[in-house]
Amino acid sequence: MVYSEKVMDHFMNPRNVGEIPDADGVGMVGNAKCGDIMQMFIKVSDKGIIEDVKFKTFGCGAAIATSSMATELVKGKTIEEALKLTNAAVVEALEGLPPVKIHCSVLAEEAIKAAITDYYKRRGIEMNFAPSEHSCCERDCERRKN
Amino acid sequence: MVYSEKVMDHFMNPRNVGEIPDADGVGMVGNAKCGDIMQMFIKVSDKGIIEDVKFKTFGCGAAIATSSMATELVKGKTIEEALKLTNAAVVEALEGLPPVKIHCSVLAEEAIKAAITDYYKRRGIEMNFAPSEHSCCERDCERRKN
Amino acid sequence: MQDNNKKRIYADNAATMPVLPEVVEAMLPVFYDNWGNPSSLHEEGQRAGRALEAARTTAAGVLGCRPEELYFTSCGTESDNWAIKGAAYAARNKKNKIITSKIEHHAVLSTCEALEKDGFEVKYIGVDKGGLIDLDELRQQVDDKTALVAVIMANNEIGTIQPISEVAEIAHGAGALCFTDAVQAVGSIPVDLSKLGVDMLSLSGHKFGAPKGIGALYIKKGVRIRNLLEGGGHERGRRSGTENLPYIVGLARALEIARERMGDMKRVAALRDRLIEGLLAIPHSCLNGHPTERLPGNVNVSFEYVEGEGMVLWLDKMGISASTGSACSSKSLDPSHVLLAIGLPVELAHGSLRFSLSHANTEEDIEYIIAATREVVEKLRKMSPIYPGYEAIPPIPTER
Amino acid sequence: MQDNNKKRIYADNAATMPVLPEVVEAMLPVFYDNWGNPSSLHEEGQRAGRALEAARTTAAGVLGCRPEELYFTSCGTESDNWAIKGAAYAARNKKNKIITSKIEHHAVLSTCEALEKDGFEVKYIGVDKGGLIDLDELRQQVDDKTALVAVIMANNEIGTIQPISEVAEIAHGAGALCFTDAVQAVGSIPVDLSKLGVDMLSLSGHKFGAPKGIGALYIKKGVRIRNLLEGGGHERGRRSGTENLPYIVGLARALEIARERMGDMKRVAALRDRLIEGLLAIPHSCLNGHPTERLPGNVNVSFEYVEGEGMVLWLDKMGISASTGSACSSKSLDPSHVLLAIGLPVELAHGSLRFSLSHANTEEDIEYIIAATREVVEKLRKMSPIYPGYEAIPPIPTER
Ligand SMILES: Cc1ncc(COP(=O)(O)O)c(C=O)c1O
Ligand SMILES: Cc1ncc(COP(=O)(O)O)c(C=O)c1O
Repeated sequence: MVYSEKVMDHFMNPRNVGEIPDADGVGMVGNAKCGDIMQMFIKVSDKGIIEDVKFKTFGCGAAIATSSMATELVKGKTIEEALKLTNAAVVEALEGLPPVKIHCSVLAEEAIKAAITDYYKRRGIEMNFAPSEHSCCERDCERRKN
Repeated sequence: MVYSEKVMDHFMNPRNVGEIPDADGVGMVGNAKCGDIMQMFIKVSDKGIIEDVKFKTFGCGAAIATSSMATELVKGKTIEEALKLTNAAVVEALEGLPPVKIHCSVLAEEAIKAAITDYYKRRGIEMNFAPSEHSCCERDCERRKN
Repeated sequence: MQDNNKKRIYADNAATMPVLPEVVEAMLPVFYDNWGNPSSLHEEGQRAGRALEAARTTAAGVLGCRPEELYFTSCGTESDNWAIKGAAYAARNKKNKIITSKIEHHAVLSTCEALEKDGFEVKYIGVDKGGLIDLDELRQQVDDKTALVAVIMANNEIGTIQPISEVAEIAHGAGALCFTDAVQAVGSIPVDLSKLGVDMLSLSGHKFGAPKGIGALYIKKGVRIRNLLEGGGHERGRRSGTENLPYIVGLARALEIARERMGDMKRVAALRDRLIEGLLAIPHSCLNGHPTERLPGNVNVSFEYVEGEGMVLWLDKMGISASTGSACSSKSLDPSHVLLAIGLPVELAHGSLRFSLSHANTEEDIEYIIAATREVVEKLRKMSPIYPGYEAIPPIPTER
Repeated sequence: MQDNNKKRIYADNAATMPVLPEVVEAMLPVFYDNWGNPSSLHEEGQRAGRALEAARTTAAGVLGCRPEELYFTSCGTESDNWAIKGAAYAARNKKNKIITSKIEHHAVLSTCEALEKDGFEVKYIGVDKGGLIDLDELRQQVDDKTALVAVIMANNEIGTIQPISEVAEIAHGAGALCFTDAVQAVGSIPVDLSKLGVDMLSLSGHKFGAPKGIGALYIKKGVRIRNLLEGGGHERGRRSGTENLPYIVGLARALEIARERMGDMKRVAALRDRLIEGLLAIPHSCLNGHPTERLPGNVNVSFEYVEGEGMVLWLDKMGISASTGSACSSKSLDPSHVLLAIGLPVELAHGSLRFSLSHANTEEDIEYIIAATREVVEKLRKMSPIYPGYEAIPPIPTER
């Protein structure tokens, strides 16, 4: 398993780490059992533009790198644009991910959507863009320990 | 499989090779199918002493070395003493043989006995000291080819 | 601290150990001058054959068995597969049950799973918090249907050392064979086959300074198992394949060196204890594995609120090579079955970090590892959404 | 002539080839500097992982397959066992029949015999006088119960090269897989997997200048066979065991060199033909194997009234390394099954002598071998009780 330089950069120097205390939307996906939890904070302007976004992630290198890249990809975008973010776009922007790590990009997409869901909810609109529970058990893997 | 120096010496410089045209006894054991044939010629004095012995052998290094050693061990001995020759004595005199080659020493013992059988026969005495047919098929072996 | 990339600190010897220069030196003349096929009748072959048997005798001498009881294989995995499948299929029709532990290496576990698919019954015996096998459960399980009891001598992740002689006694009491995967043990702790009591034992060269790609299986005289590799009848008809003489010579040399250096393992154990002490001073951490029945080089600690792969990658950047039982490690996405078997919650299993030391590590290495790990844990916790809040990490404990 | 021990002439390259100095040079830095475990996350591991995949890509390039289709193993024997058992057990319950030839290497034959004991039906297809497989018999035998057709590409004893593409077509026509043991072929003749048509192919490094103890199995994309070595999931989950990187790098290098030197094989074939000519001038001799469909380095001649081991030992004393298919060779006491399969009488099988040449042999070597063999055959015939009488050996034929 080899991470691209881009992944390593976003892992070592993650963009937009932290919290937004007065966030307009907060989403959290994954769980500690699976080994990945991502929390996203968004600050949305009156015009529906994501002015600020921050994340906190518990997880592997890819989890941190995809979180970081996802925040970069939605920052300054409208909510509508942000909703179009796909995990594939995150993977592409990171110049690839090892197959076993693709699920991290899915999680990043879901985290963004969970934050937007929360943003709508606070505004009284009920929408759910992200599956409620990300199941780590569906992942297929080869084992390898030495 | 490693031959002892003694075996190699008797293979490279076999003693008593050849035929005795006016032999008093000639014996031949083994067969080409098995890959070993030994022929023994003995010249016996009036006192029953093996004055000369010669052999011809078709066979592997051990076959030639055991033939050579067997001739050495019986030369100058009485017929009775020669009949006491065992394959173990041949092996010992050669300072050992690889396990898969022990059958060669058996053949050498049988060849001597076949010559003596012939000697008795010529003198009108019916005796058979050697099994009539040496069977190569009974041999147990590990295969190994590369 | 981050750019200290000049001198790296290798602390992943359980994954593989650097090939010892002495071993390379022992192998080089074999590559150049003794490349014959030991089966050949001619000089080149016979010379190779003599070197092969000399190496076997040396290795057997270190291990306390007879040369004829030692079979060279291509790795620990092959030895494990051979021992288990060999014993299982040899007993088939008569005995149908295999007993092993929950903390075996995958070379054993996956083999047992394959046997289950093929109709064998496999029982996986549990372990306690420290990783020691439940001998009572073993006693209950072993019966006259049991062909084999296979228990790892020293665990690769948590370093727990099992009471293998007792395991062997229990197995033999029920007429079963006993096999131990000693891949992590050989070279690190004394292993004396003349006293151990097992019927089979596997080892792998690259865990003690020989290259990857050479192993051995000890099979006690008289024990019959089925062949795994059929062919030209090498290794006395039991393991075919032209012999890898350079590595066999290297394996024998590495075993000798390990024996010579066995005394040095006390020093390694002291480094281990100091490292454990330093790491446990980090809040929200715990030691995985046994406090005393432990390989001299093994340190395995879990840190709450952080995930293992991230720690390993950061430590790597800081010049330290370590490993983790996290789901995210390498090709795996399940957290370590060993950490789960000792009762560690999944979250903590994801946050495990393994350092495995060798004679090459120094006290300075250890202090640097402690300081770097503190920094990394702190860095990652700060970005962890589940970290309850910033808690000052106390100063590094002073050395005893 | 006997004491010409200074410079030895090695003519047993089919048994094993000397490790090429270029290969040792390619491996040395791996031993010293790239000893990491390719599965490890850290720098040492990742560097090893990159070298592993680079070597795989190189090797696949030479063989004409994709890197993902190439699996490294510990030897030709392992590859053969894996391919055959793997295909057989994967098809079990559905297909129960294996077809192979009568002139396979023991790594294939013994594996098939083991499968027979386990309930599989195995058919051994005959060959003609030259050693070419009877394609009609194959066509008759192959049916919808056939899981696998396994035919050796080039025979190790008599060097006969089979029409493998045709064999593959016949196998595929009946929905069977086709495997070829190319251990003697790879490195000696061009092997292009993109055109060959087989589903699996085995090779072994030590037959073309890499060390003993490294092999590979090509498994065509999409072909599913059962694992032989279970464990940590190396080689994309199909062949576990920590990767032997130095030898893998050596194997890739040796393949490259073999490709570069493929043109030189014409010269080797000319040496072979000259040697055959010289040996056949000795009365009561015959060539074993095919006159044209033959490995460029293979010479196999039988001499009546003498036995092979004696010849090999004498030639060895004279500085020449050769081998024999005689019963007395090495550990075996059966004469070669290959020589019997081509219809050679047992007596002549015992009197066979194999020389296997490489690029390292010279014309002088050949002339010396011819002269020495004449001397040895004469010496041994003189003490042979079945030699009909002394017949003057004619002078060595002059070179064409
Ligand atoms: C045709 C053939 N197949 C298989 C093998 C076995 O290869 P290895 O010695 O690498 O196990 C050999 C050589 O020994 C061979 O010549
Ligand atoms: C306990 C244990 N068993 C077996 C193995 C497998 O050994 P190898 O890598 O030589 O196949 C390993 C290491 O990988 C191990 O640690």
